Amino acid sequence: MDYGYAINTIWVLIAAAFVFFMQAGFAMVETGFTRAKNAGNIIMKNLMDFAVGSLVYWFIGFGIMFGSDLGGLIGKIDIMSMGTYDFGIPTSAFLIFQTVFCATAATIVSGAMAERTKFKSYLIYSFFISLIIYPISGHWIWGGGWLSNLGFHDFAGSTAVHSLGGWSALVGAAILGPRIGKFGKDGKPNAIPGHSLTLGALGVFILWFGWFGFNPGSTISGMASTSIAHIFMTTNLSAAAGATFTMLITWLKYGKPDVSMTLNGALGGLVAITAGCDVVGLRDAVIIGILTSFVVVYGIEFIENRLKIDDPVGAIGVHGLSGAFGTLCVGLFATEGGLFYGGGSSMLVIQAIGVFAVAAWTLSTAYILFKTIDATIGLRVSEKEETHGLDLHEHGIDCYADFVTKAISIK
Amino acid sequence: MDYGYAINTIWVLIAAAFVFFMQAGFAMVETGFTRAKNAGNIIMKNLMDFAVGSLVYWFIGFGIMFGSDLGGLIGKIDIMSMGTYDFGIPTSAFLIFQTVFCATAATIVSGAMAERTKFKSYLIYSFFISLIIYPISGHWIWGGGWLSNLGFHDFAGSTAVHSLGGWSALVGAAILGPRIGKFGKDGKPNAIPGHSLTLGALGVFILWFGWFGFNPGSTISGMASTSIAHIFMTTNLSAAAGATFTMLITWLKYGKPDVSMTLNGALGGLVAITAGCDVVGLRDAVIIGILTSFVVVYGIEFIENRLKIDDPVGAIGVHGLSGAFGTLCVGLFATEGGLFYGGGSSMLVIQAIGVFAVAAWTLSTAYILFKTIDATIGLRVSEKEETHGLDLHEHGIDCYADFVTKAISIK
Amino acid sequence: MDYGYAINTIWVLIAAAFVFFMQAGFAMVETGFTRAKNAGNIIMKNLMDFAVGSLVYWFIGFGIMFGSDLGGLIGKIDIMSMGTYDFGIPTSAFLIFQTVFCATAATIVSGAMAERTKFKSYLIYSFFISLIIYPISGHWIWGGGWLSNLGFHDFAGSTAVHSLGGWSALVGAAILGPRIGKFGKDGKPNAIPGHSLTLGALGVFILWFGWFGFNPGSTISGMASTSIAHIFMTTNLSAAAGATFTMLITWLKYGKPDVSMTLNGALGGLVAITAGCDVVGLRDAVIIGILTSFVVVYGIEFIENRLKIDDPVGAIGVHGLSGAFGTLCVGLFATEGGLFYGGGSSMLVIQAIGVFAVAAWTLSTAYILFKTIDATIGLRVSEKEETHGLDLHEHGIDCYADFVTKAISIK
Amino acid sequence: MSEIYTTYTKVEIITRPSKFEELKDALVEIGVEGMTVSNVLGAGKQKGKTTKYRGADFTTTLLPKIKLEVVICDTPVEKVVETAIKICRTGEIGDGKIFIYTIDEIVRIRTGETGHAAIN
Amino acid sequence: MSEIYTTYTKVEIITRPSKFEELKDALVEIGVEGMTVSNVLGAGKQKGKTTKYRGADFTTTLLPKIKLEVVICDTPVEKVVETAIKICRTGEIGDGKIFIYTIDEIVRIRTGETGHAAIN
Amino acid sequence: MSEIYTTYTKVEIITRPSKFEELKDALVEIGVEGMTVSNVLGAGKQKGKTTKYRGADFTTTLLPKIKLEVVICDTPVEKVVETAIKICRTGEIGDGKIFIYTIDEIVRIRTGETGHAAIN
Ligand SMILES: Nc1ncnc2c1ncn2[C@@H]1O[C@H](COP(=O)(O)OP(=O)(O)O)[C@@H](O)[C@H]1O
Ligand SMILES: Nc1ncnc2c1ncn2[C@@H]1O[C@H](COP(=O)(O)OP(=O)(O)O)[C@@H](O)[C@H]1O
Ligand SMILES: Nc1ncnc2c1ncn2[C@@H]1O[C@H](COP(=O)(O)OP(=O)(O)O)[C@@H](O)[C@H]1O
Repeated sequence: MDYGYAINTIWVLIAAAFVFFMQAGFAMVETGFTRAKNAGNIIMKNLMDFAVGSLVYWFIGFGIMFGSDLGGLIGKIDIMSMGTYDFGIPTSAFLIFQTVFCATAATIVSGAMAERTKFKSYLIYSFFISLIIYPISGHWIWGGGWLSNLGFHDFAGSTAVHSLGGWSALVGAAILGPRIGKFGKDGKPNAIPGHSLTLGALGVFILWFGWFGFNPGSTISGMASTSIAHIFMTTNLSAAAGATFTMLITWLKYGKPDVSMTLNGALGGLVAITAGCDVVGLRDAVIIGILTSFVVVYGIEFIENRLKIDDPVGAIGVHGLSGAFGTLCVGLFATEGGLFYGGGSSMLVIQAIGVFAVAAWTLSTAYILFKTIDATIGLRVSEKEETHGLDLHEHGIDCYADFVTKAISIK
Repeated sequence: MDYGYAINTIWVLIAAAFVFFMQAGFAMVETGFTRAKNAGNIIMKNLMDFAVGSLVYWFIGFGIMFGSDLGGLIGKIDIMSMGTYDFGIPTSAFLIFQTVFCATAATIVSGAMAERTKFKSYLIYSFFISLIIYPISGHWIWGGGWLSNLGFHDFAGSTAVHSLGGWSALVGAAILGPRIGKFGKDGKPNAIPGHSLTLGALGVFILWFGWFGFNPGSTISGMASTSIAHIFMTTNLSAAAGATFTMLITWLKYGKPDVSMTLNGALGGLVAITAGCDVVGLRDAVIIGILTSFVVVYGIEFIENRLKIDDPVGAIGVHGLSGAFGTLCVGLFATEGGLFYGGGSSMLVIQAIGVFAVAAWTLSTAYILFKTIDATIGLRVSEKEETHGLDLHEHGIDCYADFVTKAISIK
Repeated sequence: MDYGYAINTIWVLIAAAFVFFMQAGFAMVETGFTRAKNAGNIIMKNLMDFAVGSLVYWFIGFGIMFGSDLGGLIGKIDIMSMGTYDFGIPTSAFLIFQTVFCATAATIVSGAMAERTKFKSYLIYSFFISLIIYPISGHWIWGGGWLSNLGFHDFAGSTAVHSLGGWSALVGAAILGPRIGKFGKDGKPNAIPGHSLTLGALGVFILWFGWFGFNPGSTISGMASTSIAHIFMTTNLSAAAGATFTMLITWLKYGKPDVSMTLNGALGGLVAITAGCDVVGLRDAVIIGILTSFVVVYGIEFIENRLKIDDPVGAIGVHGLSGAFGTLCVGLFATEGGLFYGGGSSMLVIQAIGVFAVAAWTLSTAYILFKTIDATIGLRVSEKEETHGLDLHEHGIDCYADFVTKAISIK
Repeated sequence: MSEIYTTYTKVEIITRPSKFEELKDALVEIGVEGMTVSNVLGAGKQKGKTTKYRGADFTTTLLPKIKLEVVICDTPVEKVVETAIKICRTGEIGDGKIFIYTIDEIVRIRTGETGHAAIN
Repeated sequence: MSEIYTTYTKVEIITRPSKFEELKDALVEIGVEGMTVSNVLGAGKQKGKTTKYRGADFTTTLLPKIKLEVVICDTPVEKVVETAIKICRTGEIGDGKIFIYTIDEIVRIRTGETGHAAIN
Repeated sequence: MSEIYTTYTKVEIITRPSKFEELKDALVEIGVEGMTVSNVLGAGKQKGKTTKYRGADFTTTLLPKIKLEVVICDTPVEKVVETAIKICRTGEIGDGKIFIYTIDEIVRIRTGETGHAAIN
């Protein structure tokens, strides 16, 4: 008993550290995929959504999410998380694990809104998503709310975390409008390449690493040996398949294997498997990864070409669409209850309800939040600030001030 | 028993790996905050203080620190750490954990002395700090020496590790003098921005991650579930508060939220909570983080503007001052024995004694060490070497030799 | 029993995550040590050899390596790894651990073949090394094959993983030929410096960190407290000694401590200790690290100056030569059975047999593989593609497209 | 070398980087066949600016500009100058300068053609 | 300043970066004493290219070139031009241009020498 | 264009990057109103250097220099040259060169002013 408690605790804590490290991954992906003139601003947004989110989630959010259930909709407020809970591990261990999850949801948005959002407005957004938007739907799914009662299965948060982040990103990016120069007069999107795919790739490796805490840590148990081992494998296979097939699709579609899209594909595979990593088989994990690669490529193109929404890092496709898709996949591939395993469609329907409920919740609250910010202090920087870069105007710095590079290294 | 032993061992070993990884964090922070022409030199110093420190600490240092106590001042020398000890885990596990701690103390200095210190001299410094300076005061605090007998509480080393590193940095940077161009003729400091705040931020994320080994690993027990979980939370909250409030202070003070100072603020919060992470409550962890943000901002300014000491990365403020401050905070906020919890001032006095004893020890031994180096082989590179960069003169390289960047990417 | 199973499982899984993270390390080392115009290509190769390798190894490779032994040479094929095994931990846990090992072997090659290999051809190579080359010799050593029956000791894979990768790299780089401009008309090698030693160093720190999963995780047991603790120490000491003495050698030899070679030296120390990390003493780990530093420096020089093989990152020396050397060292330094500990030469002979068997196997199969690729779709890009960079021609990108750096930051 | 010694004109436009794309298109429209561009730093009436970095002043005295060099033959200089002014003038200091030089000879490396033929 | 007002010549060679090393060596061989090189971007007959980035078109209208400036005095201009053509001609568009200017005066900073003496 | 065809002078100073700040301040002091600066690589008497990278020789044949272009009108050329020599001379090779050109016309984009008025 004592040993099991210790094993569970250290397991969850190590997983929490891994998930924390995903913040570095997001920071590198987002800064790498965007321009040098905004690098410091992105970094700062990533740092601050974690810092502010940590404080707010501890102060209020956690209670809303895990406090005793009120009507299936919300938990009882518990200022500074001082209540008594029983999670099979110390409350602080559970709390830190949930904190880093909350921060993951929050940080997804910064990428989609990169290079044009006011820093101040972003802080306010961070504050509210960690305070209330994430905890409420989180309560529905994991806190004993109505979706969990319905049997909605979102093991580690394809919907609770990633879709939620993705939908917020969608709303934010749509309200903000595209970056200057993103779309030509004819509406055709122009490429605005990032300043370091190398750092972007580093970020993806870090995220993949972090996912080995994100998914298997969500057992909240280090004693569930078979389960956590299985989750390691499904997570890895889906990511591998997502990356491989995204590469192949871009190769066929664009004539060359696209690096940054392939990086997105790996992340899409990770996001999609997150909901069902514990209940789908290894082969199905591969299939989910393969299918997600289509969601990523065509989804990102749809968002850009049809919706004309400018998402510099592909966050909406990777987190919103892949998250929703992966959650639905549980209804198809779950070895117990999935449509393809003779479980009928009831599970799929419940999964769809969950996906749509969270989408509706997030889209509407994020809409209100961003619109209110926009109407009051404004959401977007001035044209001049955007042209010169947010680093200069928002922070008074140049991230690479001394990078006296080999302007003229001829070779 | 057997299980507990295994749990404790893997816990400490994983924590040791995390703390090891902080070396990468220091390397990134220090190189990112300084100029490209010295990037290889900084990297090399970070690598070598770990490598040399690992050898020296195993060879002699460990015995001095943890060998049987001689008069409360020093441990019995134990060449190659071959003695028999009982730490509740295998001696090798304890030894590697202590090795990475020692390396942390050693590596702090390279940042403050960056961009102008001779490589050879730095190696000698590394050798002696790991051989003797760190182990001796470490013995006082953790090895059964006089401070531990007094009841001095420095759980994971705000003083034993960070202050010690910070004070050495102070002495080193003071003796070296400022970088060319750092202070104008009127004594006003000039900004010398680093070459990659992006890498600097990556370093801070890595350090924060590593701290989840540094602090909770210091229990030397994976069975202490409640305690390690609590430490995760206090560590994270203090860092979050440190970052958030440093950002706010710089915003008010300089008109814009300063990126690099905010990164320092997060680290300050981590350093400060290190001493008392196990004995202060969550709310007090936040308060400690907030107070530390003032220590960081005003401390760094004081060092630069008043003392006219040039510390390129803010190491003295972050490690020295925040470490000392955090150690004192234990005397105020400890839920058992702290001044604010009715424990009276005795604990605070003991904490102050510890802080000052270690400061006195470090300042004087580091002074002797650096002065001796200076008088013999010299501490500082020539003016020409400094101007051209240490990479060229000390290592014959250019760290970014091929970075044929878009000198002329016009957009 | 139950607890032990859980402890073993989480230990192996965490170690697997650490080893996975080594992919990021390889990516950073390889990209940092090569030119900016090929950065995206290297990144992509690193990502894809892991992704493709993960799929292939799960699909076929694992069975070949660990399926029931057929004549000491090969395991029984087990499509999609669905057989029943008993590794003392869940099969999935063992499988993921072996997957990341396989990927390590595969990824070593990309560095040596960097900057001139066709992407398509590299994918094919990745496919076959993970499918068959690695699993077969892996079976000999770890899967119950003839080398393991002989008593060959390669604890965590100096030979099974690193040498194998190194020999493949040797064959690949030799068949490819040197990069344009690598050797002058007089055959003298020219330096082609990489584009970011900073990222290269980050990669080395990440690899070192990952090795704390690679070596102690290979116990496949978290209960073996003394052993895993010991392995942490031997691993760290050998790396520290490798780095320190490589620095000293280059200092004496070239007049200055060479940064990139020292980074190689740290890796060489890690590779060499991998075979015997569990059976050599701490002092001998230091000695192995010291000796390896000579292997690294003189080995890399030999490959470049004598063999005229162009290995941009030093992979052949670091993985091939150091791996072989470290495996032989087991026969010398093993405290039980080693030549220097009175064990006679029998162990050394067996170690030599293993080293040569794997070398012969790898050199010949890699030769067939690369020659076949070369003869069919071609191994090397055109001269024009190489000159312009693989990023442009293979992927249509510029990794640093927006890095509008301070072309003219004058200071 | 071209038989009669005629001269050609180089127009050097130093202006804000943000104007570059538009300027380039406009020049192509009036018949400019080629151009060479580089990044430069400039000081003029516009004097740089001071920001704070970690609390210390950070003064940049030079501002990034682009230098666009166009060698012309048939296109009248006036037209190039007018176009540049039309596109690059914002009315704020820092709009930049145009310098006009004489060139003695032009050679196209690909063909060895000189003079007029070399840039058409 | 040098007593009699003579002029000197600057030959500016704009060509592919990959030709640089060879060109430099060839120029040194024919007696060129010094040179100054910079990275530029150019457009001419060669019009840039379009690649795909994440599925969207990415057009680069300018291509990287090097600009090599050689101020000469004794070496005949023809020789420099010939050498540049010999080395840099591939026959494909994008080989580059040579522009020739008159220079009024040359000073060597180290010694204060002017004119002819300043570059020999 | 300015009614009478007068010419202006461009002084191009190629020197060590480390001298830049001082040189700039000195030029401003003698009345130079603006300048344009770029990074270049140069070879002259100073021939580059060889270092070791991983044991192999690494030869840099070109050294980083800055090129400072000053177009002047009222300030006498001699003064600019003298100032540059005063500041940039170290006496060691690599101090750099000064090249002096004639410019035909100057235009200020912001106002359309030409000639003399354009740079004052
Ligand atoms: N005398 C000069 N010599 C060389 N370049 C100059 C000169 N004056 C201005 N410039 C260049 O022109 C740019 C714009 O000049 P500035 O004076 O700021 O604008 P404006 O012409 O609107 O007053 C400067 O940044 C510099 O690059
Ligand atoms: N009219 C011009 N003015 C200034 N630079 C030019 C001009 N025409 C060409 N160039 C430069 O010369 C380079 C080569 O020219 P391009 O027309 O592509 O080659 P080619 O001479 O073979 O037709 C261009 O990239 C540009 O830098
Ligand atoms: N003939 C030349 N043409 C163009 N630039 C030159 C010439 N000679 C020298 N330079 C430039 O001047 C710089 C300094 O020249 P160098 O000969 O090294 O110094 P010094 O004048 O002291 O002998 C060179 O690096 C190069 O940029």
